[in-house]
Amino acid sequence: MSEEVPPPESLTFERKHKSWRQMLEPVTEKDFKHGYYHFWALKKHIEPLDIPFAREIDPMQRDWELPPNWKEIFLQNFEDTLRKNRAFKVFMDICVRCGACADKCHYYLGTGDPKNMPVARAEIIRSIYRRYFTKAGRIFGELAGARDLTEDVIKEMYYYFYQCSLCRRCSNFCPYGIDTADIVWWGRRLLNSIGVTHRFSHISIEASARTGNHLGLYPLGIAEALESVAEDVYDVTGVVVDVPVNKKGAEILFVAPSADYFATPHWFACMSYLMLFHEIGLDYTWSTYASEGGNFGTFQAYELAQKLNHKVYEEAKHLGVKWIIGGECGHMWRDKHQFMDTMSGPADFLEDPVSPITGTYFENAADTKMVHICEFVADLIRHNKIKLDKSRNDHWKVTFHDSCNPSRGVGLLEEPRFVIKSCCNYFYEMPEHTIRDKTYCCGSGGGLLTEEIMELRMRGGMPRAMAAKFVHEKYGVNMMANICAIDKAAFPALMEYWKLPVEICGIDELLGNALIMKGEKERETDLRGTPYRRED
Amino acid sequence: MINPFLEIVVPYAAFAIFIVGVLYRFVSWANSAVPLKIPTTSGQAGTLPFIKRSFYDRIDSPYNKWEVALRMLAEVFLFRSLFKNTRYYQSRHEHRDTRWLWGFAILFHWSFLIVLIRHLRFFIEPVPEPFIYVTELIALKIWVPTIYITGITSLIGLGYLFLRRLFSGNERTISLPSDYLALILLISVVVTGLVMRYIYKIPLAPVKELALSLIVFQPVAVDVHWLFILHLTLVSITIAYFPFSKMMHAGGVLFSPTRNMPNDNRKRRHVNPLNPPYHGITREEYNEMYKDQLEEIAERDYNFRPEV
Amino acid sequence: MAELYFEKIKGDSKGYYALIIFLSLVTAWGFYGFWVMFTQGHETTGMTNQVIWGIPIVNVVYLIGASAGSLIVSALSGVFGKEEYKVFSRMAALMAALMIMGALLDIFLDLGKIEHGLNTTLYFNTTSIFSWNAFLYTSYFIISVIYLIAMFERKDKLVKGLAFLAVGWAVLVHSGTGGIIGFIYSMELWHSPLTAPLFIISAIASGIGLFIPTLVLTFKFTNKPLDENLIKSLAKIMGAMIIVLLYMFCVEIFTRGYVPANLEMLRMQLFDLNTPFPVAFWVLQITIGMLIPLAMLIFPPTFRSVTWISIAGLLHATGVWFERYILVLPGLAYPKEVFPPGYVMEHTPPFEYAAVYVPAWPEIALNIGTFALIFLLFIIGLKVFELLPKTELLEEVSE
Amino acid sequence: MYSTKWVILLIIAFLGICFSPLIYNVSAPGFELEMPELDEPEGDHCIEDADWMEPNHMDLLLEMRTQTIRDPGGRFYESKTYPGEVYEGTTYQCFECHTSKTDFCDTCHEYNGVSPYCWHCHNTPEVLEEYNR
Amino acid sequence: MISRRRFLIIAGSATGAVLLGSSQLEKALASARSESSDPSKPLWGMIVDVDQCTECMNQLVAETGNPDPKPECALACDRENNVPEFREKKWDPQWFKMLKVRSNLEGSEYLWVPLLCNHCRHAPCAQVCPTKATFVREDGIIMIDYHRCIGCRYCMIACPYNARNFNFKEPLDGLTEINPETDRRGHGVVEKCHFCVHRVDRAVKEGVNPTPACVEACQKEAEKRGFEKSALIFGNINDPNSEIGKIIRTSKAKQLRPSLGTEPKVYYVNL
Repeated sequence: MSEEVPPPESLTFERKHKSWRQMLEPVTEKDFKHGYYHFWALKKHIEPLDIPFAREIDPMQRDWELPPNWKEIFLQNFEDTLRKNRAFKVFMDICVRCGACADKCHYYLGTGDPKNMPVARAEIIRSIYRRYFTKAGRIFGELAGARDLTEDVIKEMYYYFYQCSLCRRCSNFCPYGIDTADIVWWGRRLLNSIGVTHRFSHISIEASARTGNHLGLYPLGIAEALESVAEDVYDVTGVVVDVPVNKKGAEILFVAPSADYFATPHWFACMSYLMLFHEIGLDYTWSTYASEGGNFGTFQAYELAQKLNHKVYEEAKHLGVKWIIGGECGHMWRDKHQFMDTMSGPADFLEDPVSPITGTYFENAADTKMVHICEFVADLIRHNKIKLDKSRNDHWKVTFHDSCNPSRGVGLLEEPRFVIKSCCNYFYEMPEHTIRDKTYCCGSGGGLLTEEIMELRMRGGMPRAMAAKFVHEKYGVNMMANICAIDKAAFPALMEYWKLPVEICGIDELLGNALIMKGEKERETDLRGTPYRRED
Repeated sequence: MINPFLEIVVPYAAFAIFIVGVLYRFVSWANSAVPLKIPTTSGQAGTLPFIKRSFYDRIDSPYNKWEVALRMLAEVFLFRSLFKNTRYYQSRHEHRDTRWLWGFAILFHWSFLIVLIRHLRFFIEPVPEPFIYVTELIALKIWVPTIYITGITSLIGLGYLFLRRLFSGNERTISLPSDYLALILLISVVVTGLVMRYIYKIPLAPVKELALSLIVFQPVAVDVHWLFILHLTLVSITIAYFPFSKMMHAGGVLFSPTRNMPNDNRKRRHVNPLNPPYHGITREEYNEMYKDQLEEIAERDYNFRPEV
Repeated sequence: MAELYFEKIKGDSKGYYALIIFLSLVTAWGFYGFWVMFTQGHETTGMTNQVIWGIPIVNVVYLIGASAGSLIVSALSGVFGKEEYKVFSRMAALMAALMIMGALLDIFLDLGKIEHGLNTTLYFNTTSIFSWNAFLYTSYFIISVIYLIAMFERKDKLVKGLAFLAVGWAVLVHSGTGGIIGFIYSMELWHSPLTAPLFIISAIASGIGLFIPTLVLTFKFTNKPLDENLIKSLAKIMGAMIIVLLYMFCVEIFTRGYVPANLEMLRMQLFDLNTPFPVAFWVLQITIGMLIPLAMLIFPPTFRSVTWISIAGLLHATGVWFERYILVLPGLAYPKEVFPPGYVMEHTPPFEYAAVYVPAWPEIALNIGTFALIFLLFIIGLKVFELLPKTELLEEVSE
Repeated sequence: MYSTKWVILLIIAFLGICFSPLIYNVSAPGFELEMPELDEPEGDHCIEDADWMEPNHMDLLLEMRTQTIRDPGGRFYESKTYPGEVYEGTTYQCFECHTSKTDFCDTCHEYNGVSPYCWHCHNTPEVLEEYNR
Repeated sequence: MISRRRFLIIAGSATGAVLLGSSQLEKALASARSESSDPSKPLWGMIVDVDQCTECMNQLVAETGNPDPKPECALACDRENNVPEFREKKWDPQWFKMLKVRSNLEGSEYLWVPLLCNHCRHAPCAQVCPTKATFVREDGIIMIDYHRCIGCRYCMIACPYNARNFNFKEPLDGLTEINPETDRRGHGVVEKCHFCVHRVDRAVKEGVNPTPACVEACQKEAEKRGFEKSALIFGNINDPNSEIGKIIRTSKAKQLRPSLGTEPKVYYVNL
C-alpha cells in the first residue's frame, strides 16, 4: 500500500478554484487519478443482484460500453427517483449554493478538488436535473447551470459519487438540511440502473445476499470462528464461555458485523461480547442466517439495503426470539435505526425490548425492537450489574471517535462516552469541532474501504488524523475507541500512514478489559495480549 | 406616467405566477413519497432516562413532534444550522467557529422581512395606528429626516452575500449565473426603493392608490412616477421568478426530511408507501443450501464451547 | 512556551442558566428604567437644571476607565512581552469591548433625544471634546473588537500590532474622557489639567480591580487552575497605581485649595456633612476604596490569598466608582459664580449651594442594568467564543 | 400527495399571508380605495408648485428650517416657482392657507401610513384652538 | 528597551499631532482676532441697566408684596417664546431670570439683575456641542437647532452663566397660552434665550431696529412707571452710532465673568 501512496510529507492540499463554466465541464477518464477511482464491478457479483448491463471494463478506457438506450433508462429512473423520494427532489430544488458545506467535506479538505465540495458533488447531478426537469434549465441551458447528459457526465458521476463516504457531515451544516449523502446514495442507484457501478461493495452485497454475511462464510465457518474467539477468551481470562448459535427459543438475537469474528481489532470486541453475555448469563444466540449486522446495500440502493436487512427480522421470527441486540457498527446502525423497520418491518412478532438483567424497557427501540450494545451496556453499568476494574485500562489513554452514522444518523453520543468513562481512567476528547455531530469520517466509509483508492482514503482521513494527532501530542493519547467496524478496519492504516502511534479498538474491548468475571484467573495481559506491567 | 400594462397587467401576472408557482412547487414536492425517515441527528437522541439531553440536544435531535417544531422554528428564524458553521484552517489543521455568513444572512433576511411588513402600509387602509408605531419601532427609525435602519441593513446584508460570491474562491467556483441573478434582482429592488425614499422622492398617494386597487382587485391605472414603475416591475420580475429559482428555499426548508422529522425511528415506524417487496434468499432456501452445515450446528446442540 | 489553546465553556449547568436568567431579568429592569426615562422625559430622574448630569454619566466615566484597565491586562502579553498573561488576554479584551459598549449604551440612553443620537456621527464639531470622544469611543470599541477577532483568528503579528494600537487608543480615549471634565472652565471643580492623567491611572487600577474578581470567579466556576502569581502581579500593579492616585489627589486638592476663592467649594466637597460628598470621598473613596485595599495588598497574610486580593480589587473598583462620583457631582452641585467676586447672589432653586441630587430609580436601574448586561454578555461570550485557556495539561502535570 | 394534512395547512398559511392585506381591507370598516379629498386650501397657490410639493414638501421644510435657523437672512424664503413671492420660514406659515392639520396633513399622512413628528414641537391650529380659547 | 525604529515612529506621530493641533489653534486665534466691526454687518447685543431694573423691581415688590415677583419683561419672554412655567423650580425653564444680588459686606442693599443668555462671542456652549446644534450665527446670536440637539446637556455644563435650560418634561404641560409665531420644544432638548430671533430677522428685513419681547415690555413698563429710559437696550454693537454702540464705547458697561474670555454681548452697567 505505502509504495503506491505518496508519503504524507509530500501531500499538498492546494485548493483549486475553477470558474462556474469549468465546473460544468465533466471530469472524464482523462482526468481520473490513480488512487482515486474504483475498480469496475465484476459480472459474477452484480448479476445475482439484478443489476442490469453487467460488463467488465476498465474505467480508464474511453468507451464504457453503455447500453444503447442508456440515456432513456437513466432519465426514466431519474424521474422515478424524483417521484419516489421527496428528499431527493427537494434537495435538487432548494440549494442556494451558500457554501456552508464546502469545507465540511473531508475529501475536499484532503484533495482540494473543487468537485469534492458537497455542493459541487450534488451539482453534478443537479445540473442534469435542471436540464431535463426544470423549465429554466431547458430554456437557458448553461446559464441556469444545466448541462446535457452525456457519457462524460456519467463518468464524472462514477468518479465523484464514489469519492463520498456518505458521512452526512455536510448535511449537519446545511441551512436547509440538504443531505448530499442522500443525493449520492440515490445517484449511485441511478448509475446502477445502467450498469455503472464499482466493485468493492458488490462483492460483499452479493456474498451477504447469498450466505448472510459479507465475508461469504458458511454457517459452520461462522460457528467455528466464534468458537476460536471463545478460546481466546479462555486464554486471557481462564473462563470457558459458551457460544450459542442458531439456538431456537433464545430470548435475544445478537447481530454483529461479520468482521467482528474475523478481523482485528474487531476480534477483541467480539471477545468481550462473549465475556459480557456469559458474565450476566444472558439467554441469547448468534445466527448464521443473520450473521451480518452490516449492510453494504445501504451504500448502493434502497432495494439492496432491503435485501440485506430483511434477514435480521426473518431470522428473529424463525428463531422465535423476543428482541434483538446489535453489535458495534456504524452504517449498520444507520440501517437498523433509520431503514430496517421501514424496509422490512413491522416487527410486530417480537416482544418489547426489556433488559432481562435490569428490567429496563428500551422505549426508544419500542417498534424496531433492536437495541444497541452501547445502550444495553450503559444500562447494565448504570444499574451496577457488572463489576468493572478501570485500572486494567490504565495503559491506554483513550479518545473516542464518534463514527459518522451513529452520531449523525442515530444520535448515539453519550452512551459510548458513558461506557468508556466507566471503563477507563484516562479519557480525552478530541477538539470540539471534530467530535459528536461534527465528527469526521475515517475516510473509508460508504463503500470506499478498498485498496485501489488508498490515496483518497488517506487524504480523506487527514482531518481525523490531525485531530487524533492533536490529542496524541497534547495528552499522549494512544488508543482511539470507536463503535464502527469500518473505522476499526480503516484506522490502523490511516494511523500508520500519518505516523501516529495510536491503536484502534471498539469500546467493548475496553469493557472486556475492565470486566471482572466470576471465576477468572488473574489477567496477565489485556484482551489483545498486551502484558500488564508488573510492579516488582 | 400612466401605463396600464406595467401598472396592472405585469403585477397581476407576476402575482399569479408567484401564487400558482409556489403552490405548484408545494404540491409537486408533496407528490413525492418520503421513503425513509432520515433526520440528521446533531445531538443526543432520546434514549435511556439517565442519559441527559440538553436543550440543544432536543432542538438538534428531536425526539417528538414538539421538538421538531422547535427545530424547524430555530432553523427558519435563527438559521440554527448555519450558526454552527465552522471554518477549517488548512495550514494549522484547526477549526474555528465562523459566523459571518450567519450574521449577514440573518441581517438581510430579518431586515427584508421587516421592510416587507412595513410595506403593508401601502396595501391596507385604514392603516391602524399601532401598526405604524410597532413597525417604526422594529424598523429602528432614527435621525430627524427619518431613516429606517432595516432598509439600509438589508442592502448591507445583500451586499455581503454578493461580494462573497465574487471574492471568496470557494464561492466563485460554485456560484452560477442564477445565483447572481437572484441577488442582483433583490439588490435592484432594494436600491430603487431606497432611492425613492431618500434621494428622489415621488408622490406617495397615487402609489398607495395603485397598490390598494391592485390588492382589492379593482385595478385603476394611476399616474405614478416612473421610478415607482421601475420598482414595481423589478418586484414583479422577482416574485414571478421566485417559484422557479433558488429563492424557493424559503418554502423548501419546510419540506426537508433531514430537518422536519423526529429522530424516533426505532420508537415509531415510518411507512414507505412505495416499499418494494423483498427479493432474496429466504430462511427456507438458506436451510436448503447449507443443510449439512446447519445440521452439524444442530448436532452440537447449537452451542459451541471451546475445547480447553 | 507551547502554543496556548483556548476553549469555550460547556455552559449547560443549572447554575449557568440561573445566572443567565437572573442577569437577563436585571437587564430587563434596567431597560424598563430607560424606557420610563425615554417616554416620560427626564423628569423621572433626580437631575435638575443645576445638577444636569447624574449617575449614568458617572457610570459612563467609570466603565470607560475599567475598559482601559481590562485592555491593558489583555495587552500585557502583546505590548510588554509578558507571555504568561496570554491566558487572560482574550477574556480581558472581551471585557474591555463589553465595558466600552456598556459606556456607550449608558451615554446614549441618558440622552434627552435618543432618536437624534446618531447626529454625532453626521456632524462633527472639531472644537468639541465630546465630538472627539464620540469618535474615539466608537473607534476604540471597533479596535477592541478587531483585536479580539484577530486573537480568535490567531493572527499573532496582527494581534501584537493591534495591542499597541489599542493601548495607545485607550490612552487617547482616557485623555478624551478626562477632557470632558477637565476642559470645562466654567466650573473650578472640574477645570484641571490633572484630570486626564488621573483618569488613566485610576482606569488601570479600577480595571484591574474589577477584572481580578471576575477572573478568579470565572476560573473557579469553570474549574480551571489559576496561576496565583499572575493575579498577584496584577494586584501589585493595582497597588502601585493606588499610591500614585493618592498622590495625585493630594496635588489636585492642595493646588486648588491654595486659591482663596476656591476654599468654599472645597469645603463643600470635603467637609460639609450636609452633602453626601464628604462621606463618599473620605469613607468610600479614600478609606474603603484605596487605603484598605492598599493595606490588604501590603499585609502579607491577605496578600497570600487570591480571595482577599479579589476582595481588595472589588473594594478598589467600588472606590473608583465613588472617585468618579466625586469627580462629576460636587462640581455640578456647587453653583456657578456668575457675578463678579464680592457679590452674593440670593440663590434661587435650583441654582443654589450644594444643589440636591438624589438619583431616582430609573437612573439606578439603568446603571445596574448596564452592569448586568455586561456580565450577561460576558458569560454568554464564554459559551460562544473560545476565551478560556485549555488547561487540562496543567492538571495532568500536577497529578 | 403524501403528508397531505401538513401540506394543506402550509398552503392555507401561505395563501393567508399572501392575501392578508386583501382580507384586512375587505373586513376593515372605513376602507376607501382613493385617498379622501384634502381640505381645499385658502389662497391662490402653494409656496412652490403644488405637484412638486406633494412628494417634496418635507425636503422644502427641511431646507427652510436649516436656513431659518442658521442664516441671519434665511428666515425669508423666496419661491422658485413664483419669483418675488417671499414666505417666512415657520411651519405656521403653512397653516395660513391650510387651515386645518387634521383635514389636510393628517388625511394624506394617515392614508400613506406616515407619522412625522413635527407637531410634537410645532404649533398646529388644533393645539392653538385648544390652548388659546 | 525601545528600538530606534519604534522611537522614530512614535516621535513622528507625536510631531504630526502637535503640528495639526497648533494649526487648529492658530486658526481659532486668527478668527478670534479678526472680529468684524463693519456696522452694516450687525452684531446684536444688549445692555442692562441694573439700577433701572432694581428700581422697577423694588416698586413691583412693594406693589405685589411678593418678595420674588416675575417682572413684565420675563413674562413677555415667556409669552413670546412659549416658555412653560412649572411649579417644580428645579425643572422650570427660565430664559430670562431676575436675580437678587448684593455685595457681601454686612448690610448692603440688594440689586435686581436680569440674567439671560449672554450670547458670548466665544460661546463655550457652541464650543462643546457635539453636533453643532448650538452655534454662533453670523450676527452673533447663539442659536440652538432643536432638530439636531441630542440632549446630552454638555452645553449646560459648559455655560458659565446658567443661561440654559433642559426640557425635563413636555412644555405643553406648563403652558396656558401659545404664541403661534414661535415653536414649542419637545422634552429632551436644551433651550435658551435667542434674542427673539424671529423679531430680529423680521426687523432686519424691514430695515428697522429690532426689539426683543423683553425689551419691548421693558420700554412699556418704563413708560408706565414714568422712568426716563428703559433698563434694557438692544441693538447693533458694531454700529458706533446706535444707542447700544455708544454706551458700550463709554467703556462703562461690564461683562460677566470676563476672566473666562467668553466675551459676552450682554453688557451690564451700574453693576
